[in-house]
Parts: sequence; structure tokens; C-alpha cells
Amino acid sequence: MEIQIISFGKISEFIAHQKIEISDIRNTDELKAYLETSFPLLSNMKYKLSLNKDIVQENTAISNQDTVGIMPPFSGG
Amino acid sequence: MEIQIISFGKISEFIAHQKIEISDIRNTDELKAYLETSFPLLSNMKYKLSLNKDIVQENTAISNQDTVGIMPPFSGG
Amino acid sequence: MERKVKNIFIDGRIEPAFIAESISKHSVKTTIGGHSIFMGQVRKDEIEGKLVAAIEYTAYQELALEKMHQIREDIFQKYPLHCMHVYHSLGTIKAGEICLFVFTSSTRRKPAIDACAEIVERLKAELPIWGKEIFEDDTHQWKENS
Amino acid sequence: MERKVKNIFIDGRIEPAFIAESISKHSVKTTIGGHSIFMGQVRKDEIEGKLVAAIEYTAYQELALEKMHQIREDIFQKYPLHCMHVYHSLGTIKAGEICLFVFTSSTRRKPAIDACAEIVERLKAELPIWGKEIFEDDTHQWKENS
Repeated sequence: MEIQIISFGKISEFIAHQKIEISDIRNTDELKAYLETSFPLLSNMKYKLSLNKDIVQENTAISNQDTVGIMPPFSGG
Repeated sequence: MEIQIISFGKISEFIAHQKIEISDIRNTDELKAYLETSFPLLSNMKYKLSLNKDIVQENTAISNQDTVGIMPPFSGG
Repeated sequence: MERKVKNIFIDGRIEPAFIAESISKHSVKTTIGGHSIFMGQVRKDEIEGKLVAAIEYTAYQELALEKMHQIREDIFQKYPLHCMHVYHSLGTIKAGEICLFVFTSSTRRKPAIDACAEIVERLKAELPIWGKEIFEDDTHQWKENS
Repeated sequence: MERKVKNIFIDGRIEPAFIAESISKHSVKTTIGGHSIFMGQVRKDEIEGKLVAAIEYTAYQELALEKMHQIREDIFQKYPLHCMHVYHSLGTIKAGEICLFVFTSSTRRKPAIDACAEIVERLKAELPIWGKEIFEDDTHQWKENS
């Protein structure tokens, strides 16, 4: 299946928005492991994922055409 | 001796600013008793005295030409 | 120790434009990260069937400014503030108009927020200011802070 | 239950005149007795010998507005507020300029003050917004809320 990756803040400097084709990834935990292998800088950082319009709090199933956001710690205000 | 009485808020409606001549009043406790006798409405109210530029917290000696303020509860803000 | 007692009293209502101007003046103070403001607005309260049209404020000004000076010194001792401004109206302030403006600024947000709240509490409890609620039929009653 | 998600984002700095206008609009709401405002201002921090000239704010807007909507509903549940307004800048905000404006109003002072402080805390912790500190020499670092 295909998912859309979007990235923010510091992370947007080394992960561009992109569509990725994933075959054996079914949930956000598996996606995290995949991302940290593909983008080693990510494994040393604090970050959260969003899935469509929700922040991921626990491991969640991913479906075709989902949008996953990769978000470093917030610094608004 | 002579002291100046000034009044505020609700109390200014029944005690006008005035100079009073007092002979046997030496301190603020005695003045309170005198004021409550002279202005009976005062004895049913909460109020504080000021002596010159301080709010009276405890019984304080009064001197000739002092200014005593009679103040109902504050309602600023 | 400086002994300059600042005036806090303004004749009549406090204008939003005055507040904006006060905010603007802080843009040159670039160590400030957070500003906290409290404003008191006159309410059209209904009391025994009558509506409050305005509050007429009077004060024992000398004493109030002296007391406010102490509060200011206490607050600057207690909180790392860059700025603190307090304005209170005197005279007749109509319902919907602003009668109190407290403005604090600090590097990080918490001191400004905490100091602003504490100033409002102390000001209401300690400053000799009185509000006369004037009803629409021109009768009145004296306000009391709870 | 209303599902209108309000926009909180403003391009560029928040002008004091905008704040004044926002205050003015509340004069017709005569059950309001207290207003609380928090403003965030960009600091010219010195970091390893370099001065911050500006912060460039970006956000995951869709998610941020959704989250802010939840915060708004929680706050209205918890506090008896008449009004709540939140504005956050996007884009480049220079040191000394205002990038955040939170404004709450209630009949008595305490709900407005407490709600305003809580909104600021939650907004900083929960909204996907990022600040890039741009130094005077055009290098940058990403801010992190503590």
C-alpha cells in the first residue's frame, strides 16, 4: 500500500514530504522502526507521529492512502 | 487638641469632613468609641480608620492636628 | 531604594487605545517573552430589579498610592518582572467600560501571569477605593468587594 | 454540539491595534466583569554568543486547529467563560513583536484568569507548532518548549 509522509520543524530538514510504498508495515510501531532505519537521524530524536488528523498515542493500524506526520517536540507560543 | 476627620464611600454620606476639638481622647480606640456615639450609624458598619498616611492596624496614639480617615470596606477594581 | 510613588489613577474609563499604546511601548524590551494583562469591566448587574448603569469610583488617593507603592515593591521582590503597570479609573465609568488595567511582563510566562493575578487580589483587598453603583433610575448603592 | 473549528492562525505579528479592537468589541457584553490576556513576545535571546533576530513559526495547521477546538471545548466545560479568543502567528516574527494572544472574559475575575493561564499551558504542550530561531547571522536553531 501507499502512504503519504509529511514532516515538520527540525525533521523537515532531513525528511521531505513523500509518498512511500510499504508492503510489510501494518501499524505505526512498525512504521517507526522502518523510518528510523531509513532516516538514522530520527532515532536520536524525540518525535511523535500523527495518523491522518490524530496524534498517535498508542500503536495504531495503518491503511492504504493514510497520511502520517512526523513531528518533533512542539514549540509554539 | 484639634484633629481633622475625613470620610469616604458610604460613610461620607452621613459624616462630613470636619475639624473636631477633642480633649479626653488620646488614641484611636477612644476615638472609635467617640465616633460611634456621635454617629450611631457607624456602630453597625464595618470600617477602618487611617491615621495620617497609614491604615490603623492596632490602637495608636493621636496627636494634635492629625488627620483621621473613616473608611468603609474597599471596593476598587 | 527609589521612593518615587507612581500615580495609578485615570479620570474616566480606560480606553483600549491606551492599552494598545502601552503594549506597543514594550516592543523595544526584547528580553520580555510574556505579558499578562487583567482588565476590570463595569457590569450591568441587576440588583433587586434595577440595572447598574455605571460605577462612580472615588479613592483616598494619597493612601492608595502609598499602599500601591508597597505592593509594587513586594511584587518586584517576589517575581522576576521587567515591567509592571497599574491603572484604575476615578469618576463615573459606564457599564461595558474598563475601569482597571494591570499589566506585567517577564522573560518567561509564569512570573508575569502569577504577579498579575496577585496584584489584582491585593489591589482589591488593600487599596482605599470605593465604587458607587448607580442604577438606571439614578438611585445608588455602595459596592463591596467580597 | 457545534462543530465549527475556528482558525487561530495569523500571518505575521499580532498588532497591538488588533488587540485593542478585540478588547473594544467586548464593551457590549455587559455581563463581563473581568478580562485576562496573555501575550507571547519574541525574545532577542543570546545563544552561544549569537542573538535571535526572529522566530519563524510553522504549524501542522489542520491538526493544530482540531486540537485547539478540543482545548476550547474543555475550557468552556471547566470555566464559566463568556468569551475565549486565541491567535497564534505563522511566518517570521521579529524580536519584540507579539506572536501569541490569548483573551478570556468572565463575570468574575477568577475564571478568566485561571482559564487564560491554562490555555497558554495546553497550547504550548499540545499544539503542533514549531518555532525556528533565526539568528542575526542567518543561521538558525529549532526552539523546544520546556
